Amino acid sequence: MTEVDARSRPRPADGSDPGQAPSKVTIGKALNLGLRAAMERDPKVILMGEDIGRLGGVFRITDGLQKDFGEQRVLDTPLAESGIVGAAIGLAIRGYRPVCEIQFDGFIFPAFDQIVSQLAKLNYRSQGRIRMPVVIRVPFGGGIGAVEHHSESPESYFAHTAGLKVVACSNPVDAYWMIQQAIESDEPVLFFEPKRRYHEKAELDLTATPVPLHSSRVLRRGGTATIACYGPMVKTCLEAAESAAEQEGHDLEVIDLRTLSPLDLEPVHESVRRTGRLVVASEAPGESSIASEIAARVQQECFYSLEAPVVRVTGFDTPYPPSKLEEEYLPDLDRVLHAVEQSLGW
Amino acid sequence: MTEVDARSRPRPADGSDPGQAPSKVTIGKALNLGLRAAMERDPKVILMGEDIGRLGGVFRITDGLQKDFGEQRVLDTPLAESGIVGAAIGLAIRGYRPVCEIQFDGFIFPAFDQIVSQLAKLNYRSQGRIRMPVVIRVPFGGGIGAVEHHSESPESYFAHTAGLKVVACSNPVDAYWMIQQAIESDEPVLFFEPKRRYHEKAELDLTATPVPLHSSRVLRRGGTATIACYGPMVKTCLEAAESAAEQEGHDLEVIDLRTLSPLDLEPVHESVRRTGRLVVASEAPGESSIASEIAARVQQECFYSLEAPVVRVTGFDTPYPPSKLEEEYLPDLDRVLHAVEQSLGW
Amino acid sequence: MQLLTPEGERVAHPHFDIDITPDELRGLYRDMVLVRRADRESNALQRQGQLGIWVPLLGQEAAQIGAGRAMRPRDMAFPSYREHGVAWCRGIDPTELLGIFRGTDHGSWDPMATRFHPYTIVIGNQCLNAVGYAMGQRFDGRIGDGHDSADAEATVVFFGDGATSQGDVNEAFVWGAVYDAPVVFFCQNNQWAISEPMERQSRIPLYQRASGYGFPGIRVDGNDVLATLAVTRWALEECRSGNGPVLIEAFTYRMDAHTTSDDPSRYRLADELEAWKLKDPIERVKAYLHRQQWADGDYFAEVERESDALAARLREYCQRMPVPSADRMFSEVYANGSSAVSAQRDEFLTYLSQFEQTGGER
Amino acid sequence: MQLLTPEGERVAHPHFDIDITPDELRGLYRDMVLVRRADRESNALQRQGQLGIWVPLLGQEAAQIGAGRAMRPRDMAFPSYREHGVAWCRGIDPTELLGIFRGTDHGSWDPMATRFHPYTIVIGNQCLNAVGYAMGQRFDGRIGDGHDSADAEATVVFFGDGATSQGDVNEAFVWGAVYDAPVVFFCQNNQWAISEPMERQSRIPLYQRASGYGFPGIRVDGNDVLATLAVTRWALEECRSGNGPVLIEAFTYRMDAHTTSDDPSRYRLADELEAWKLKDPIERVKAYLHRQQWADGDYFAEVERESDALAARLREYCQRMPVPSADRMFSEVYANGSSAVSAQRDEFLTYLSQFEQTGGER
Ligand SMILES: Cc1ncc(C[n+]2csc(CCOP(=O)(O)OP(=O)(O)O)c2C)c(N)n1
Ligand SMILES: Cc1ncc(C[n+]2csc(CCOP(=O)(O)OP(=O)(O)O)c2C)c(N)n1
Ligand SMILES: [Mg+2]
Ligand SMILES: [Mg+2]
Repeated sequence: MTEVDARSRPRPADGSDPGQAPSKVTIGKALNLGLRAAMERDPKVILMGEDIGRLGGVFRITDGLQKDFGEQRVLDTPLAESGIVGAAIGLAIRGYRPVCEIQFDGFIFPAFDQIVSQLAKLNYRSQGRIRMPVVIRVPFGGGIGAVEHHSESPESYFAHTAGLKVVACSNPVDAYWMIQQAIESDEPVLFFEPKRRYHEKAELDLTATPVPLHSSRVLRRGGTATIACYGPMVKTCLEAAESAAEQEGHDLEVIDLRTLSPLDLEPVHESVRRTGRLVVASEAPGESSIASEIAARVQQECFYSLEAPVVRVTGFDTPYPPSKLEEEYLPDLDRVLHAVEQSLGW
Repeated sequence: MTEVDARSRPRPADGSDPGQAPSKVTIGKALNLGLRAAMERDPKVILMGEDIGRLGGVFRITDGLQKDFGEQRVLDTPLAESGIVGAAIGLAIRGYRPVCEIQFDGFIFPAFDQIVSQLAKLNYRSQGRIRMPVVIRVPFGGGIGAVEHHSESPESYFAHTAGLKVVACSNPVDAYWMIQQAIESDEPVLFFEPKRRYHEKAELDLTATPVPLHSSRVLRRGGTATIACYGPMVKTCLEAAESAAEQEGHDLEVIDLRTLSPLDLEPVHESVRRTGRLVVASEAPGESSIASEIAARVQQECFYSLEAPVVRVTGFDTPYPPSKLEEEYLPDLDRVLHAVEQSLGW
Repeated sequence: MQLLTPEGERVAHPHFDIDITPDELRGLYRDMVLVRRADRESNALQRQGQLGIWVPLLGQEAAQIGAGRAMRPRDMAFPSYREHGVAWCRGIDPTELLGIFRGTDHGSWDPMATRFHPYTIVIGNQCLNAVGYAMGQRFDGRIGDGHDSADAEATVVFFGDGATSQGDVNEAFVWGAVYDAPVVFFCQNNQWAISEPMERQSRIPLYQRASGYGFPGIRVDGNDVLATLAVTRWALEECRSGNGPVLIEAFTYRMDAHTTSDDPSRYRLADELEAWKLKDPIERVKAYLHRQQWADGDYFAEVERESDALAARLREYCQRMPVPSADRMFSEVYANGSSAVSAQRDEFLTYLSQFEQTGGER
Repeated sequence: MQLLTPEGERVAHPHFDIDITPDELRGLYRDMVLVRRADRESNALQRQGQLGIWVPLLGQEAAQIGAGRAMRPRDMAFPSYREHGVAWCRGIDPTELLGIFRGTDHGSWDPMATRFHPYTIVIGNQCLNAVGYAMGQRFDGRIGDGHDSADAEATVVFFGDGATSQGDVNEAFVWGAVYDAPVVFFCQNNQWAISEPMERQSRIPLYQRASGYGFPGIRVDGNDVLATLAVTRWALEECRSGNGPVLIEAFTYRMDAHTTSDDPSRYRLADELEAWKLKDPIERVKAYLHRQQWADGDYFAEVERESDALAARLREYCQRMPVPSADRMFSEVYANGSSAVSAQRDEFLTYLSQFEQTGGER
């Protein structure tokens, strides 16, 4: 919490001391601060969702916002996701900038029709006369020991849908900036939040200039092989890279994709041209997915550079399993390294 | 129409003479005959959808079936796609084998939640105690000069969904057999019908042994390059191959994928190992699609055989355009050949 | 609810009566004649191959003109795909509808300036969008006692009898009620959803659906322009003063096919059509205008001439409509563009230019 | 509708009265005590880290036992995720529920044999599935006058107050009505959808929703097991004789948190809970049994012992539950298998076996 925010709120909700040097915040808190900043900046920003008001959301991402901004700007909505997105579209037409929370990834499907048929297409259909500045926040992915439908990774459905932009944050700094950039853009943005990483902490420098929303980013430089990943897998892959460096002396480059549609693959191509090897890591089932798209494009763009086929390490093409099995289901450090070995062993 | 069918129905609906040698039928008629055969074989087979009864469906695929099988086996349902699939699931639990018609591709999205959360998962969730013998028929793709939402190619959404099988037919013979195989299987099958090809004709030999449902098929042998395609693109690609043979002396192998999930890529791999080159053709937007998946897998399986990257020729990553532009949007013979040239020119 | 019988006789109603001047009624008559003519001409254009498809409004003129004329400029309309009459009332020229059906665009009017949303084809979607818009009207303080009523606003959303079965429409009822949204749910029950009669959608009359959600529902003779006007005005006033939503079921009839691709002879009897012809929405106004001597032969002839001119203009316009250039496919996919789409556009335009250079046919 | 007051006094009702034997009432009492105990024990198991989450039924025992005991073996139930009491009535041992919350399975009972569908977590989905099943019951000739009533069947589907806002639930009302499906829509209005009070879902009492669709809706005191039993029996009889559907709103209260992950102190006042404690569903039956001298201290002690034993059994069972082996992930994804899934299974199991061979840690 820095002075900037401290000034407008006497008691920072993260309990830190106002006026101090930047302290560490979690991804959850960074999102909360980002939402608050966006709401302070623009009175047209409103939040909509189930239990986001009084309760502050089941993950507390909207904690305290209804109290401070009122019930008309933080709406506890009826239990109907098609309603949330459908009404958000209408509010956007009216000049609002709705930020919808879908409580869990598996509950976005009742809203699928409104997202695909209206939200994604209205800008095109109206030849730009109707803008759709709507953000849909989706806590996504597994790893929290939840019951069915609470651990899905549906991002590929939206990446396949023309007219939507899709992003995923992986750390507090990105979370803070990306949510504000998404809200500021005049486009519909599916905003995926790595729910099992909500409690990861990092220092938040509010004076820094954020990287553009639709750009990927090299988080670790290396020449042995490249790993492209996003969301919750970024931490896993960074740890894998550390481990590979320590144990095997491998020098892995790790790229956080950040933008899933459109993809920003330039840094990946550049990297693969150096390393000759790419591993794509994602929790989602691999079939006809974003990971497939990356493989398809990289094999085209880097055909002569690739020394091994692009290797995908993903969730299996099965329903998400009962949670006692999720450690097996989710690509972990070992499976990422195994994929790297596959690539190196080609 | 062969004697087999003629025996059970005095006046064949296609107007042909009973007792004659096999005559030509359209894809639409073949589907109608296939549905009829399935209904005659098993009284638990019921059809559900909007306007499929008295009207026979907007494409007349169910023509005459309500008249012959009654209102309880051919249901004109309320105008609600989630209802159609949701009720079909309940009927399947009760022991029925519902075949749902979604009137047009763009109207499957209201049913998306029931398909993804229930239909696809109930077999897994119940550990096989609840079977889901439900077929969802979807006339798909463009090229018929229709208004918005009537020309979509949503198959990749379902290929990405674990628990569903996804197939597409491309000709009358396949249409006739595949619909019956889909109905007979105890699994949920998304059955895509190439609507702009409904009127294509072929001879239907009812005594032939059909190829298995989940297998792809080489339709044209050749050694210059391989084209993998499905649904409405099959005709385009076969024509492209003929043209390439005549004009350029190229000898293209054309594979009809038929099964989109799971993919049956063995014949593709085998072919690419011979030709060294693959073009994947599909009407759907290419991003994070079935075409991406094929490219991703073939670059892995045939890494050392590929002499050029896998080239995709697909719809653009834009909403389907106003129909006056669809000839530009849809990959046509020239664009397929251009993709082949790209591959050959690598 | 009826104010004008099929025979053109004025009947009184205790709650919903309306004062109408000769001028106003002539205006409503003219509206109906002109939109019918535009509809018939467009239908003919489809038959001549000029349009890919047409969605006729024939028979629903009174419902649409009554509702459309009840709206004020500030009010917002969310149509389905058959609301050519409402479009007319929002100041949208019938030529602007043609692109959708010819395949050159998805609607060429400015939805913000006209306060007429683009046509929505996926059944029911627009109902939730309309409720959201109406919530915004409320959040903006455009309703309620405190506000100058000239500034007050409301929203009307149009949908069919078949649409009442869709989840979205029913969710819209929930949201409208819970947020006291100033929205009029205007259901044109034209008795058919393509080939399916009303009984496939509901056991009971549709206006009663509202009672399940706690707001008023009313059935009006949708072939009576006066009754529809009166009831919609009342409903809008309810909304503008903070008592929304309201459901109106305009009981009417689709006198033509569902679309030009449809063949109603497969599913409904000609008798039904004949019976409804006797309740024609235009004839009864004409009879009443005659009877009241509010219009004479000259007036009717003048409207006829005007509608001939409109038809001619439509015909001419349609044939001259340009095909959009290929780059339209790639424009306005996103407000801020997309690297992926731009790359595809560039590649495709380069590919196309090959053919131009070689003069080749594609 | 109430037959037993919170004070345990029996009141008469002109339409829905019920004859109940001492045995039956003791049985209902026992049911409620045991399911409450199983619920509390499971909740405790979650606190001890044995379950990932628990969804308490506390306070809703009467609604669930009343409904569950009104059902006959042939009837089918479609639960939401909180129907542990209904599960009990369908003969499902409370241990069989644990896997869902421990993360070892998605429900271990046989849905076909027990006629109790798997728990459904996506709000509202099960309502359409239930209507489809009930349509099948009708198609099979299991209802109506012509049929021997012992063979007659109906379906009960359970959902919450929040669920009434979902499109699927409202579509289920449409379908149920249009197909005269023998389905009882059993809504447990426990006043809260996580943190949201009923007012966020509806302007009017929920049982009135049915009137918008043309079938009967009735509110019953959901903390009164006799009233719930009587009303559900009546509704099932309506369905079995072909007059379905029926909507029942069981007015009750969620006395614990939404789930063990929830913190109700953030959104509701302790007073509310205190007020509802006075309407406890079990206490009133106990008082009535006492008053009627249908049960004595010995009986109550016996039930207590039984519930202690059940709790102990649950505890023990839970701790011994095996973790499924990795290949469960790949089994029964499809009825006929899938080449893709088999390949992934083989590859993964081979990969895993490396670690076993080397004795390595993953
Ligand atoms: C979600 C969806 N499903 C199916 C269709 C196909 N369809 C177009 S119009 C129509 C019937 C609509 O009936 P109704 O709501 O009564 O309106 P009307 O056409 O009579 O004006 C159908 C089924 C569609 N457009 N959208
Ligand atoms: C489609 C969907 N959206 C959101 C959720 C998350 N969720 C689980 S329970 C619940 C509240 C349900 O309230 P109600 O229907 O009243 O049932 P209760 O939990 O009170 O029994 C919510 C929002 C969900 N499970 N499914
Ligand atoms: Mg209609
Ligand atoms: Mg509740």
